[in-house]
Amino acid sequence: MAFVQNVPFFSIMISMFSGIVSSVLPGKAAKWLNTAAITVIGVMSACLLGYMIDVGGSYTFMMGHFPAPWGNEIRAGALEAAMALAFCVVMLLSMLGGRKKLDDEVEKSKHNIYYILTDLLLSSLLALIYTNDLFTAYVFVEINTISACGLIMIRQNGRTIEAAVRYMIMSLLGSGLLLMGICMLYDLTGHLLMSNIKEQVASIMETGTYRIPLSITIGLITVGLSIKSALFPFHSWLPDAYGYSTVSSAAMLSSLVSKGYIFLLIKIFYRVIGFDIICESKIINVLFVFGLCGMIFGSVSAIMEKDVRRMIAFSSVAQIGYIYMGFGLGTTEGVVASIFHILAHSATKSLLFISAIGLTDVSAGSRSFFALTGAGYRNKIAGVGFTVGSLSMVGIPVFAGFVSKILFAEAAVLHPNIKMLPTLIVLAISTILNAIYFMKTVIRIYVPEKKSVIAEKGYTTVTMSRQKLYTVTIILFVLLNMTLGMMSEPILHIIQTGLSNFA
Amino acid sequence: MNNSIWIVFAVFFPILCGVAVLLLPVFRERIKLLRATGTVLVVTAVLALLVVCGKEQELLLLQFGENLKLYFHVDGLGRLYAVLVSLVWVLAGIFSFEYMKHEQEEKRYFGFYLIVYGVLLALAFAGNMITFYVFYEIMTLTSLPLVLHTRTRDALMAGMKYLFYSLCGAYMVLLGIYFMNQYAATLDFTAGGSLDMARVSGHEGVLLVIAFFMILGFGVKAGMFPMHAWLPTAHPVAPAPASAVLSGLIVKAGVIGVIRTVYYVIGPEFIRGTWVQTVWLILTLTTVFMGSMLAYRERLLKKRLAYSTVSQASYILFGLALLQPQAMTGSLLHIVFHAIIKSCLFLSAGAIIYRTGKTRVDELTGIGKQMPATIWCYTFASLALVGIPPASGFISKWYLATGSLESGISVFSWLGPVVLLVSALLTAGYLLPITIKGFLPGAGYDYKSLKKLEPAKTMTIPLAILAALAVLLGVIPNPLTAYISGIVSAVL
Amino acid sequence: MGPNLLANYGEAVSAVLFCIGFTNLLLQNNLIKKIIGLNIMDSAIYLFLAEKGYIAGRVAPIVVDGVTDVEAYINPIPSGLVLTGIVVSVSVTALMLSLTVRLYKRYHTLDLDEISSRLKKEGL
Amino acid sequence: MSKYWILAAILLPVIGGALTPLLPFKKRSQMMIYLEFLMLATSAIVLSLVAHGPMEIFEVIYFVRGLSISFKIDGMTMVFASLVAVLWPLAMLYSFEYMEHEGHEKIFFMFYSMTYGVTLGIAFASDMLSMYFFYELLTLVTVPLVMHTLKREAILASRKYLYYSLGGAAFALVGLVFLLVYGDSLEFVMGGVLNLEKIGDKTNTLLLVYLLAFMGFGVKAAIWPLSSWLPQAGVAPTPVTALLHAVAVVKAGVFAIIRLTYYSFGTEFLRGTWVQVVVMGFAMFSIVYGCSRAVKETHIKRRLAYSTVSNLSYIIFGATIMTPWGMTGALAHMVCHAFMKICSFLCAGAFMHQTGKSYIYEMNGMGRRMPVVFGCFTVSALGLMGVPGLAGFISKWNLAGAAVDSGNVQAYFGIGCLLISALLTAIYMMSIVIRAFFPGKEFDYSTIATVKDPTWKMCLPLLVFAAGVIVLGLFSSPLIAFFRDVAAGIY
Repeated sequence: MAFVQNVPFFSIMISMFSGIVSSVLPGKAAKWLNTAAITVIGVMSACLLGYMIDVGGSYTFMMGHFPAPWGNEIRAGALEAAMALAFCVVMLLSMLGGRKKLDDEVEKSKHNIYYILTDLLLSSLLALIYTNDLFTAYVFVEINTISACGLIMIRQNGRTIEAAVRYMIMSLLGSGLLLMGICMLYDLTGHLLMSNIKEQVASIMETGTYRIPLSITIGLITVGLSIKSALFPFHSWLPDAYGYSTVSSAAMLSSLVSKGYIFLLIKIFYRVIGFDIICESKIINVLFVFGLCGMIFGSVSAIMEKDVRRMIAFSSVAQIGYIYMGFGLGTTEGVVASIFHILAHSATKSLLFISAIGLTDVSAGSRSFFALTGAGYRNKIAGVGFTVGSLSMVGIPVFAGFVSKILFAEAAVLHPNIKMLPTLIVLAISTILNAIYFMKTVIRIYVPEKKSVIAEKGYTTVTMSRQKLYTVTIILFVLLNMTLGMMSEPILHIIQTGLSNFA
Repeated sequence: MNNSIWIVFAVFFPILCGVAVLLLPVFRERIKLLRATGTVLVVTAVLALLVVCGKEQELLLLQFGENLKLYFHVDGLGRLYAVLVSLVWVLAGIFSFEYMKHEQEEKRYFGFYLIVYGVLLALAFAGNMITFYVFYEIMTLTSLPLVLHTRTRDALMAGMKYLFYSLCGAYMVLLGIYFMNQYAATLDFTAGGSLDMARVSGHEGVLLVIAFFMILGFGVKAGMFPMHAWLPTAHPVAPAPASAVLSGLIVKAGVIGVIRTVYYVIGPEFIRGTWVQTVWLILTLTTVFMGSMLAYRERLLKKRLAYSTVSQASYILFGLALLQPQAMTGSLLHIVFHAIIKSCLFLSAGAIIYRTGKTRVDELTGIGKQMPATIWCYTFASLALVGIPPASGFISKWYLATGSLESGISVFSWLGPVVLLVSALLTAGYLLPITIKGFLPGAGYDYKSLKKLEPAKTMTIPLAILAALAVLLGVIPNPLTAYISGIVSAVL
Repeated sequence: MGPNLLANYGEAVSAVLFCIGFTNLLLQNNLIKKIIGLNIMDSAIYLFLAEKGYIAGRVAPIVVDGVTDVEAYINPIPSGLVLTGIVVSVSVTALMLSLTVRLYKRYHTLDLDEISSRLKKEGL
Repeated sequence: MSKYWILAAILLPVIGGALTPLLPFKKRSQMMIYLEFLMLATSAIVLSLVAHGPMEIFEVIYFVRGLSISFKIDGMTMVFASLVAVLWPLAMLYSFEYMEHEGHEKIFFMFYSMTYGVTLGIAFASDMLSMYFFYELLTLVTVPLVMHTLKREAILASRKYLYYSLGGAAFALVGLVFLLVYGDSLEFVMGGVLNLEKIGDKTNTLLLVYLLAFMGFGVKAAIWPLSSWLPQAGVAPTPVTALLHAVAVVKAGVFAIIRLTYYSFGTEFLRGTWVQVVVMGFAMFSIVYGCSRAVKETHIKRRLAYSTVSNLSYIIFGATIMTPWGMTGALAHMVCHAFMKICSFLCAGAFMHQTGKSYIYEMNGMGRRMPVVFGCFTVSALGLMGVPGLAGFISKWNLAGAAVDSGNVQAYFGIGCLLISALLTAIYMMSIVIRAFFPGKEFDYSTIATVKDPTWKMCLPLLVFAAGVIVLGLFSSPLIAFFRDVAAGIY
């Protein structure tokens, strides 16, 4: 077995240990350690990706000395590697972009804790991506929840704590359901390793026994994970959690945490239950409907919202709606589109959060939509970043959003039955709604503010030279976005092959 | 040299001169202006006569798109109209030299006066529908300044009304032209119509509607019911000479349009006996009657004359609608006569206004004592219009009546003459009282305050000529009749 | 239906407990009660697992007096799962409690809606 | 001629424009010369490209299966590109004087010339996606021009414009995707690219999608009920309103519709279906709607904007006849209306610029003080009315001819709409002209004694366009012949 195949195991371990080590390090060291860890893992995943692409297929990696079906396993393929890479990149960029803000918002003593949490988050995400064992998945889901909750409340004020509590409660409900589902699945099949479960499920389907328990199980797992990934109508916790936590946390939560759960859901669909069975079960239509509702509702409440960060958070609700709509179509094209949208959205949304914070900072920290008047001139690079993000969200060609929109639409058109037209109409409408709130903001930030107002409100101006790191981050984000938008061909290829390996 | 080029001169010489008059500041001086106008008028008239007397000739001026060509072709009808135009135009022009003294901006007035002259000649010589339509539109636009010359509020309003009614008509015509372009072999005027029956077959229904629209469209200019309302508003507000030519000639442009459409493009055969003819007849008769009624009830002299124009023009249209040789002869005769008579009447009304400023009929008691010459001309013209033999109006009405009787169309063959008769009586009723009151003011009229208000020669002479013509053409109609029946026999 | 229910009453009970816990966690306003609900829910699941793992007439999979026959023991994996689950739920509970304490210190109430209304007043 | 010239033509104004604020101009005149040179150079390239004749596809960026940004030159391209290329430099010249007092003009000129490039991009686009791309881009670069004054209503207008256009594009995207799936390619091919085997029994769905896409592009073409952004966008400086909201942007919408109808879905597929009835109905209604609103409107620019609404629908009406002749008429009116409307808009702008007034009732007697401006205005007005001998008549002649020829009864009524709207046009244009030249007896000229014609920078474009209107009216035969070839798919 090739050396590079150890990457998944080690990447999980590295991040976890760097977390553990950070607990005894001072904040600064923890910061560097964290950065280094993310970078290293990113590089490793890149190597793995390259390797997997040219060998193709996927492999399992035995943890400990018990072979399947008793032991615990890791499984890696091109898609997993790509996901890991993407998550590392986005996380790194979000950390860099939010760093300055972090230093003001979180008191010194808490810094290393923050980095510990980040490391844990990363490790749990990687585990969710790689693991082949359902119960391990559950455990890491919980770890993920805990660290995410920590990331929210690291910035100490009433709002964040309350948000953390709400987040916690919702995700505990979710994980409770998930656990129950996993247990029932274990009960039905007697296995915890995905591949073995799948065989058993297949046989169950053949014999035709235990249909009801199986569908109940599917329901429990799906609902559990969709609660955790804030699918409409379970999104109530989301705006506060994303809106008030420190910016890096918001970026990571919106672009990584929920996506991790979604990816787990995809794995369960494909590798545990089998996608055709999922399609037969009615659950998929539920996802479809809720996805559509989410697309509309999220955008509408974003239009209503006057607080810019909450607005972006609500737009996340809409975007997650897109992703579930993609599943809901129940076709491979749909899932491919969803996975691409996971990438596109995590790249775009974190960019939006990071640049939004830049804009609010120069507007005397006021997050109100009206305070942003002319912010685009006061902090140019942030303005650019926000504009690019918005354009991508609205789906202008050469940006990431456009490709995923095309993919969704194409999937819808290819869809055999009735779901086609509603999907297309809702896509178009939600595009209009996106255009409304994002473009409103873009126009607003480029309408110059009166000198007098600037003076009295105490607005500041910040040049690029005074925020080098931030500038670099934004530029990298923009480049990432455009790469996704213009070189989507290979990425789509990876996704498709990965999915075929899943099945 | 190809003498068809004379057409171009005849048409564009007055137009260019008119533009020059408008633009060049030289003509601010009244005397220069008048000299220039006078000469241009005469020269143009001569040119026009040259063309008319010349042999049948045609000229393709400009091709702006396939089927879209400016093409002149002098035929009988054109000749007739051209002569008529030149005659009245020159006389009215001379009249207005004096008359326009009491209006401002004569420069603009004479400028447009000349332009319209050219345009009308072009209209007369037009050789195909497109050319006709082109100059028809231009006529509307260029005669507009004449209508709203005085720039008073109601003049402006009237101008607008005039513009929009005419355009409305013009566009109906245009609609027709679009279709003719598709269904007629050629848009050139060919006696007896040029519909390509092969293409038409199957679309008769549509084409009848279209034909009706075209008649109605030209009917607007001819003040045919239901599109007559502009006429009594627009004509009176213009300066008297302008209203004279408006009523005398520009109204006739509409009539010529109808003739061109029915007899030279669509062809009488196509609409004979269809609902189009019936409706058309009904409309014309209604107009005849209604026009004279309204005129009878009207108190303003010029407005009364305008209403009378409405009814008289429909005499002509009625004759045309019968699609019958005699009747058509009558119509063409009436075109000539009515042009002469009505301009004479308007001019005399103008003379009265010019000298006394009186516009209402009931103010005119004893006017005959003050300006006898004018009123005599007026009287002769009125008699002619009423149709007292041997004055001219009688001839045309005779032809119309006989034509209608011979046409053998069920009701109208007898209804027509009746209506004509009634309207003739009404005509007498609304024209003659002025003469009577004018000469016999009755007791109570104090001859002390009476003073001669006879206008200048430049005004009386044109009046006299027109009045004389109005009578004489009735006395010796034969050459004219012969000529016209030539035209008619070509198309029917 | 009936006999099945009686046959595996354990599962039935755990299902009922799970629902109770779930509803508590979802609907209670009082944070402490929510946490209790959470624990009920988790315990229900552990009960379910234990029930699954247990085979009548066998003992826990701990080697005593040299009996090494697999037939003697119950399935160990569920027990392992339960242990792991307990660890997780304990940690989660601890976190929730600490959050609750923080909130109580700030707002002197355990009612979540009350807290959010105060937050609105603070206008943070 | 090398294909890379196309790129040059598109990028030159974009980059050159983007540089405008950065370059260190000593005097305003230098900037003017620079910009004018830029425009002229671009136009020169474009015209020589067009003169050089059709050109094969060449691909610039490749996205995903079959999606790419690529250019080519065909008949439509020639028409639209050369139209734009002729108008732009003159409009630029005009705006130099107009913008003198509008403030932060560097930004304005930057976007103004960038728009040129993007519009050319639309013209040269060889397939649906490329066109869609530049179409979106056009929206984005023109928004700053609309909100240039930064007054409240300007911002509202620009927002509305943005929402409408982007929303419309979203619907157009649906059509694009369907073409991607049910067509052989996205490329523009005369007669359409739909693959009937693939469609099978989905015909009605595709027709519905065509309707969606039509309305999507119809937003920019200001078709009722999606037209309300256009009059509101009149708050922009006149050069913008004149060039973009009478020509570039709105014509881009029409251009897109023609592409969609004739080059993507194909007329064989659409002719005689219910969707043709629907779209033609929309066109006919907007024709009348626009005019009637224009009659009600008293603000000069808004009135002209409404007249644009109706005239654009003339073009769409021609397109929806879905015969070659219909397309000929559409193209003819596309060009003629461009000249007439830009002329009238620039006249209105000159009036506003010289007097600072902007309402019709304030125009009394201006005709005597500003003879050049109102002379040109009269010409364009008569042209719009369709007086024979001027541009408007020719295009209407072809439109109506096509309608009669098509034998489609609805189209007959369409002619009726054309004529009604011509009458209304007469009302709203001539009322201005009469007001300007016949202010009424009691009008006192001393009140506007100071008003006079603007300098040559403004007058020259006016005169050129007015002349253009006349020339198009009299000597249009070769042009029409060319359009006929384009419609026949020869180019």
